[in-house]
Amino acid sequence: MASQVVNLRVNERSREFLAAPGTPLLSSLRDALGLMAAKRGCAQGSCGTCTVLLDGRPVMSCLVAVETVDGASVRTLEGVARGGDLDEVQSAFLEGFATQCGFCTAGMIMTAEALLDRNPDPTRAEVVEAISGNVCRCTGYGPIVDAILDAAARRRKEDAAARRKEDIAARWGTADIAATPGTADAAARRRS
Amino acid sequence: MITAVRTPESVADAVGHAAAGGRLMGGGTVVMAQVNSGSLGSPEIVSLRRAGLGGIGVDGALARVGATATLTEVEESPELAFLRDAVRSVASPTIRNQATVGGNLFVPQPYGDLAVCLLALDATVEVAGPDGSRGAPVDVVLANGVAPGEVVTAVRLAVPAPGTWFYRKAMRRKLNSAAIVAVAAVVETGGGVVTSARIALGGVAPRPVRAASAERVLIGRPLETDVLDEAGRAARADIAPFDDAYASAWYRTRVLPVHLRRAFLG
Amino acid sequence: MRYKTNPIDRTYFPDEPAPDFNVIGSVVQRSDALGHVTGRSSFFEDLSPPGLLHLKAHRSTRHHARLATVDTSEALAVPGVVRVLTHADIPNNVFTPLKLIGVQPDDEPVLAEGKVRYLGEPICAVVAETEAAAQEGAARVRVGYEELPAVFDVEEALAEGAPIVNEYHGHNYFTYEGHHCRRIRFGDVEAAFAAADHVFEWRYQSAPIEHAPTETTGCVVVPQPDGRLRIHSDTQACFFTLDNTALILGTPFNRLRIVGGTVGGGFGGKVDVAVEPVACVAAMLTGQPVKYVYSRYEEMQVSSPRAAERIYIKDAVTADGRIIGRKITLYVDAGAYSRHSPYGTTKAAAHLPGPYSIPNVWADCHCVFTNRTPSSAMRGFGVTIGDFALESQMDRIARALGMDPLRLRLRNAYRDGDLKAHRKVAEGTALVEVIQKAAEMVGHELPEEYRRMSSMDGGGR
Amino acid sequence: MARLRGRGYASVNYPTGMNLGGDPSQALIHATTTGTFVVSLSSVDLGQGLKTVVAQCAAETLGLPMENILVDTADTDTGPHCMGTFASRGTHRVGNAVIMAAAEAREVMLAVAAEELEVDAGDLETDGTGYIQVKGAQERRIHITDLALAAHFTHGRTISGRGMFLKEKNDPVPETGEMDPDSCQAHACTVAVVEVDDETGVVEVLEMHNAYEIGRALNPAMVAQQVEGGAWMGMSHALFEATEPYYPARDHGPRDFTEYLMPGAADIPAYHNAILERPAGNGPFGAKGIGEMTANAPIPAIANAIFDACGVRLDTMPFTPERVLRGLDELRGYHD
Repeated sequence: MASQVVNLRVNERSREFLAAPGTPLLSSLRDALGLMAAKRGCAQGSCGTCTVLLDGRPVMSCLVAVETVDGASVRTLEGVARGGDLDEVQSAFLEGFATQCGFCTAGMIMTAEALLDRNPDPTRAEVVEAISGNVCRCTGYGPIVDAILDAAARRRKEDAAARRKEDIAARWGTADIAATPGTADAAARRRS
Repeated sequence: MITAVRTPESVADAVGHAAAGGRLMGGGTVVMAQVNSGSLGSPEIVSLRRAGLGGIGVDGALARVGATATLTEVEESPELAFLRDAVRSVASPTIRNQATVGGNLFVPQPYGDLAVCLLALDATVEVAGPDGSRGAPVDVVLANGVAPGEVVTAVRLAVPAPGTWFYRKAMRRKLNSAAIVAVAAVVETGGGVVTSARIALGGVAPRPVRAASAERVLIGRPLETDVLDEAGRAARADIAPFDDAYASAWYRTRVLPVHLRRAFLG
Repeated sequence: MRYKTNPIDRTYFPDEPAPDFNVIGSVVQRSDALGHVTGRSSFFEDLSPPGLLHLKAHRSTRHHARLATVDTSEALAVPGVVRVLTHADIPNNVFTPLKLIGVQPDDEPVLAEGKVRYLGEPICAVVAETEAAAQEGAARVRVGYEELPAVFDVEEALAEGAPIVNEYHGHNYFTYEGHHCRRIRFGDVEAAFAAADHVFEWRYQSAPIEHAPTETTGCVVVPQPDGRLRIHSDTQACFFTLDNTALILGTPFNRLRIVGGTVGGGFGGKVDVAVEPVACVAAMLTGQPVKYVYSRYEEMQVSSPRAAERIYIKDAVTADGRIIGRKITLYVDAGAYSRHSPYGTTKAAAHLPGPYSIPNVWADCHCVFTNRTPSSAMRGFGVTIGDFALESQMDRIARALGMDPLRLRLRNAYRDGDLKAHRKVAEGTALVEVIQKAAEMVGHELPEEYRRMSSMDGGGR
Repeated sequence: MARLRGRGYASVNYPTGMNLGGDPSQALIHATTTGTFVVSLSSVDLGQGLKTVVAQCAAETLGLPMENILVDTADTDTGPHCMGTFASRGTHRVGNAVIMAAAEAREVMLAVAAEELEVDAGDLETDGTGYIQVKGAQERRIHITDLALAAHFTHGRTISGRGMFLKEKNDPVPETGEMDPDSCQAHACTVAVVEVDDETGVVEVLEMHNAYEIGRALNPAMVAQQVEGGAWMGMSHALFEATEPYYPARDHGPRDFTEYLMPGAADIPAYHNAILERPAGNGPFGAKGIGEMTANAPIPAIANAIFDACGVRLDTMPFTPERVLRGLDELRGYHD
């Protein structure tokens, strides 16, 4: 059977491409769409470097036959930073020295994004469990767990600030919202 | 090389493709790994993702879990909360978003911990084939698989009464590791002694096995250390342990009684 | 502060005050981190040139065998397969790891010729338009083997009548300037045993260990308009790869260009030249870009691991805890080919007898060939397993003497000015101080005499 | 059942630089028209942070801020030779080469500045923020951007420098092993605290205390990365890793990360680390190579802690539950 046309919504953009039978989502992202953040570390689902969000859930994209998820929505690390601004997870990894060789980083960050989307205030144990399918050979994991907890704290703080602004806006109008672009957007984006 | 991936939208179509020789795929955690290493051994894949086999339904104490329900869905099901610890002992949350209940029945040991639970629960496997549907005892499916062209569509199980469910999995690491020994059991007691017992073991044979010898030891006796140790030693008659990258057959045999006891007494 | 740092304790070296630097000693953000957290860092496999071909190896399924037949016809018939390379296609079919600095041996073919010496040794390289076709082609190469006896244990390999692993050497050990092992001879170890109050001898063993970088070994070779080859690689050593590849290809060195430097973990596993030569041959023969990247299985089982070692240590010890003689017999399991194991074995010898001043030291360090995946460099090359043995030995001696294990170490620790077993005078030593610091960290009480010890000025011994 | 606790010690040293030397690395530095200094290398960053640390070496030597340094590396067409990233040589060799190149470039920079400011070059200093100024008369200064422009367009001078570090190759004496193998030695002492499950042989590492002597901590956050990641790898080697679990039998070799076990985030101990600095005379700002050493002491420290906990001497790596339990069984005279 010949290659098939597959449609995906990738990082909030509709993308259409061809996939040969049995092509993993990872290969389509990298080879057909040029999205290179997700890595191939094992192609067996054992390392987590290829983790992306499929309809909001983290998956090992090497194990997803792309033809079977036609129409799905996919989020990769390329879709995390908005307008050039790092999000809280990225900032926490950067400032927390949670990267060394960087090969596991995309998978770690996407796993963390999914966790924090569902659980804004995770315990350390919950973070540890969330990344238990992601291998890092450099850091010993400690700085990565710390960074994810830090990201959660940053995001909660930012969301709280955004909510306060929204409350004020609801009561007093939107004048001060315009003066602080981004914060309300960020919170609204995640709650949507 | 793969020449086709079918994504049938009905069970009938899935059965048709399977009967034509296609390799069935649930979440892809096993099949796609083989595709990627070039070792699948079949040119055609039949994905069950859109065949309408998802979902978890609970009616009183009876649950029907669709074959393509993911392990995450089981983990998040309030009615199946008793299985949560067992499911969380399987791989990582990311893999659990993909791996399916039906697929878990066909995973070779020392993986397939949910299948060990289903064996202890005496689950019934719903199977659709060219000649219609049938229900098969899970032990038969675990031992013999299903016929070519048949598709597992769901698993039915009875939620055990409170306090009768026991599960323990010994691993090399705390998370995301295969079974050295997995113990799943439904054991009822009355008057301080065991009145019925179904104990299933993982990690100690190529397929999940019933620890019938251990069950016999327990009946009529209290769930106490000495009794459980005796049962654990007896269970060695029920296993066919193997060496692998995680542990030797010797080690699995050696610690089986320890973990059997700890499944009940912690 | 969101990042971790560790406290610097300056009390142990009071003559080395906190320096007055502008940038050094400060926390500076990693220059590569922004690329990593945005996914924009470019690793070699993030390159996808048009017309890219994929290369997969057909590998030996035997530990030791003569190759009777190699039939590539079925592989060539797989749709998408462009070419199947054998040893005959490799201009100089031998790895020459350190030829340019005058170090031999050249004992390993790029693709197997006549014989295979370990499970997984590459025999053919299948080049195809897709990765799946290359895999399928590699699976369809038919090899007829005449099985040979194999040897897996280092001491069995050295015994009389053992199967010869690698004819290049003629025996199962690497020869060091006429010696069957790398030797250390310092003082008179037998006299030390005669004079000792106690003699302790124990054996230690390790198994091969994989570097397990999250990114596997690989390269993408892109032919250039000027006829050169641009090699995108995750090598740990660009010129090392360039030079060795050129020697194998028989091309002028400046025909090749290596581009690398963003590597998904190395730990020593990407020092050996492994994939680039075959990929370059494929690119030259096809005129197209070629990618050769190890699967995770290949990385785990075929790429060089850290060598297994077997170590016997025999110590002469006085009643008050001075080690006056240490005799070590060390076997490095090199696997089927040398790679960097002869170097690692010498490095192991240089490390003996550990960070202690022992007046009589005798060591024989054997680099042994067996029918397993060749081992090579890994983080702590030549030292890691030795340290396991040496420091286990120290613990056992302390217990046998009923002595505090840290005091035993402090008593024997090397100091500035001590002559090491390889006859270099020690300088800049700090073993005493790290022991004292560790004791302080865990509340392990040391008597005044031991707390006053120092690596300098005679050391308070 | 009992969980038996024990504490074990190990102290080690580790050589910096390719064994026996003979391993050169080079650096070239030049200034752009606007005063950015490009450090050209062919050295590889494996994730340990070489690119960052050599930029620090260049900035420190030039007396300029980090923002003025670019590192361009790992292209054999544009970078001068480097032997490679191994043997704890990167920071030491490449760092020294960069310092040498930067020192030469600094000399030119100050010479041009001397002409611009009409003073003697010896009277000039850098302020670390981008200015070259007259000592004691800080208002007489020129910014590196202006200086580089002047060097290019007025003076026709290349602000550049070359550096190469080589420890000459040494050959061991075959009879005795006499040799000069290293450039310097770093040091570590690890104290591991473990718990052993006496029924299963499972070992859990609870705490690791590490004291490291590393010459100079060039970037303390990256030192913390190296020491924690290294200690983790040592623990991983100790308890889990083998490509041949039944060595010397060749069976059941792990094929992927599912089978090749390493501790996960759930299995890591509490780390307590401290750094000592005894600068090496030949190291860049005194630094020694530490990336390899950090993985070594944890292994025997854990072996010794297991013995302390339960009396079983593990003389074979890795220290699997099976090996521990066989030892316990032997001690207890247990047969079943």
